[in-house]
Amino acid sequence: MRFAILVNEGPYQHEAADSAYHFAAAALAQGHEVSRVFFYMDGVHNANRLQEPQQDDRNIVRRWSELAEAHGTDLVVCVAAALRRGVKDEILGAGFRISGLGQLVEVGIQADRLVTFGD
Amino acid sequence: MRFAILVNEGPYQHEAADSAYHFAAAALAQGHEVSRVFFYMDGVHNANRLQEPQQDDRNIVRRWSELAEAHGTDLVVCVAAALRRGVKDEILGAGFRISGLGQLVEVGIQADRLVTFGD
Amino acid sequence: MSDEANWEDAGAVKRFMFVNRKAPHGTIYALEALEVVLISAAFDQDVSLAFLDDGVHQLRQGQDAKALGMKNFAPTFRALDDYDIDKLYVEAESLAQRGLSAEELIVPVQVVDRERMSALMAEQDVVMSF
Amino acid sequence: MSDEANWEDAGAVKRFMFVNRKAPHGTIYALEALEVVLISAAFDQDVSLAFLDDGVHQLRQGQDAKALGMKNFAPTFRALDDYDIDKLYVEAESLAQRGLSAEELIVPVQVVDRERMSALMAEQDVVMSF
Amino acid sequence: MLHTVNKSPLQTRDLDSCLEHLAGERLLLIEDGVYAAVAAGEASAKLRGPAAEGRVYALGPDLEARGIGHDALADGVEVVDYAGFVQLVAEHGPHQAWL
Amino acid sequence: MLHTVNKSPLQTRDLDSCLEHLAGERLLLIEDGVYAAVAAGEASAKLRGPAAEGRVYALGPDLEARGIGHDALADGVEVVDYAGFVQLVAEHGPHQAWL
Repeated sequence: MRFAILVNEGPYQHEAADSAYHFAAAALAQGHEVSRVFFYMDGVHNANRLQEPQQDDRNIVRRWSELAEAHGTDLVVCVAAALRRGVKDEILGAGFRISGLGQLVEVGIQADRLVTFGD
Repeated sequence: MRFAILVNEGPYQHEAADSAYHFAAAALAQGHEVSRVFFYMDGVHNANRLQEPQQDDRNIVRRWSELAEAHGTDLVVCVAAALRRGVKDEILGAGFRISGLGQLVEVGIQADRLVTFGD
Repeated sequence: MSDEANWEDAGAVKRFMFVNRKAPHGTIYALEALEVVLISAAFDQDVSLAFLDDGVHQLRQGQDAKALGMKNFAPTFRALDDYDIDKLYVEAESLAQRGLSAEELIVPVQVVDRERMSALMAEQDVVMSF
Repeated sequence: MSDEANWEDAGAVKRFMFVNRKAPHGTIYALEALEVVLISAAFDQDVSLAFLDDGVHQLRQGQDAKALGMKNFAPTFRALDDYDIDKLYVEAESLAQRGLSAEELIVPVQVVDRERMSALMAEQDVVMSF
Repeated sequence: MLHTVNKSPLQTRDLDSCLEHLAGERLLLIEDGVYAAVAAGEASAKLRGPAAEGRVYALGPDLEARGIGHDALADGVEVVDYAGFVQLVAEHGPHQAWL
Repeated sequence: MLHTVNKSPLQTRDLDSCLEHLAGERLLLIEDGVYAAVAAGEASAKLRGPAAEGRVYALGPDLEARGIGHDALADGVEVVDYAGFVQLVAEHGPHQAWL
């Protein structure tokens, strides 16, 4: 089955970014496809590669990058939300790309299920 | 009277960052001192100078920088919260500095009032 | 728009519901939900909007966020009709709890009771909740 | 620490209360509140912690966030005593609503009723709410 | 002490909890908290006691942003602007935010 | 349809609203939403009907993180892991998050 995921909150502040990641990883482990994760609103902060969490904490941006690398999942950051918050190409993590909101609606049409995580 | 302000949420997502700014501006306009604004948790995203809101929207990082420039208010970004979220010196707005949580407790002691904005 | 080309190839038409449950201005959720609705118009899907709980506050007339330096996005609801998005469902119980009537809203809506709202939700292919 | 030097010059001792009203893990508020409490120990103020509403969940025993890759910060409450922070007030009504008793908590606390909690809040010089 | 509530009264329990601890202190409604002050809304009844004693305020710019006219407010609720917010904190002591 | 609630039932009205619209559908409690499933808590009574029909689930890793043992759960609530979450969405159709 083909899943798409919408993430509306940033890393560390809310559990939403963690829940979205764990859901994606579990879907992939079951052999499903996760064709796209769309980062919207504060969700765009997930893509900031400058993140340096403490040693004993998870690295949220790296986790997403590794997931994209391993499974080809398309990590799309909403351009308008990102510009407003200062998430630019120069600080974007590996595997993320910046694009328009159309990418969210498109994947909502194409995927079998859209799963939303937010606050 | 000497005020200090604590901001726990980032720009644009929650009104907290706006409320904190308008409170600070109003206190200064009345002749009070706003000795420090401390940005904690997602509040650290206020300091990202890469923010580029749309033309008809407010520029939250610039607004803080101008306030600091005009009134000498100390804009302190929590180092641990900022590292974790990727808010580094290289993307820090004018007038902001990164320092430890001790700066929050210190100003809580020194100021006459500590006013908190968050979610 | 390349997005459009893609889905048109697939030929799919899905029932999309945008569920609005948050008040405007306190968070950006309401504003950003409307942005997605506007974009969705370009994809010729079967789009509807649901307003319940504090989401009904989004449709209050007379909102003016100028003093806060924030956007007045409520008038944009009036533009939805131009995009052929005309299924706006508002829950009667949510209005009543907040002392609002449909006449006080910024656009014409269909007021439905809770049971009907639940049924409408259950009919969708995609639900985006904000 | 230069921070300490500054306030010691001023000679001030203030009553600081940290008000914890949010559940742990769903948001970072609870964890970050505890970080400020630990730092505040270095400033020799009159520090107390209040737990009410969902904040009482922070003190549940047996929390284990390993499977989520998140920090287990609850054991840190046990360290507060080493920093001479021993005023932990927990609201009885909040415990009862959640089916919790003081014996189930990770550290010894003073259980107070709502009226006493209100009085304690009103006695403070600085309230930090999380 | 000045208490603030910034959440809608029909979405979270923050207003309820604040009122349960308000005792004789003052309450300022800000952000989405201002919806509580709408007379026609269910939540305004909860404010009646403290409002009658002149201890409940609502932030004007937040009311305007949400399309709530002053004539729609519950009896006894006083509207203040940001300058008034600053004065309330200055005069009535520590700020407690019910986040 | 699979509904999820991620907020504590004593902090927000999201669970209440979800249950008012649940009809015959399924509910998965995640994040702070799992507190609703604690039998000794006030909110668990609200789940009784759908739980008795086997339509209420709680996410295991979120229970563990919060120190809630499976023996503390209300009758009829089924614990699932993330794989189970994926299966629920796959089998029961569109996801609706009560954010």
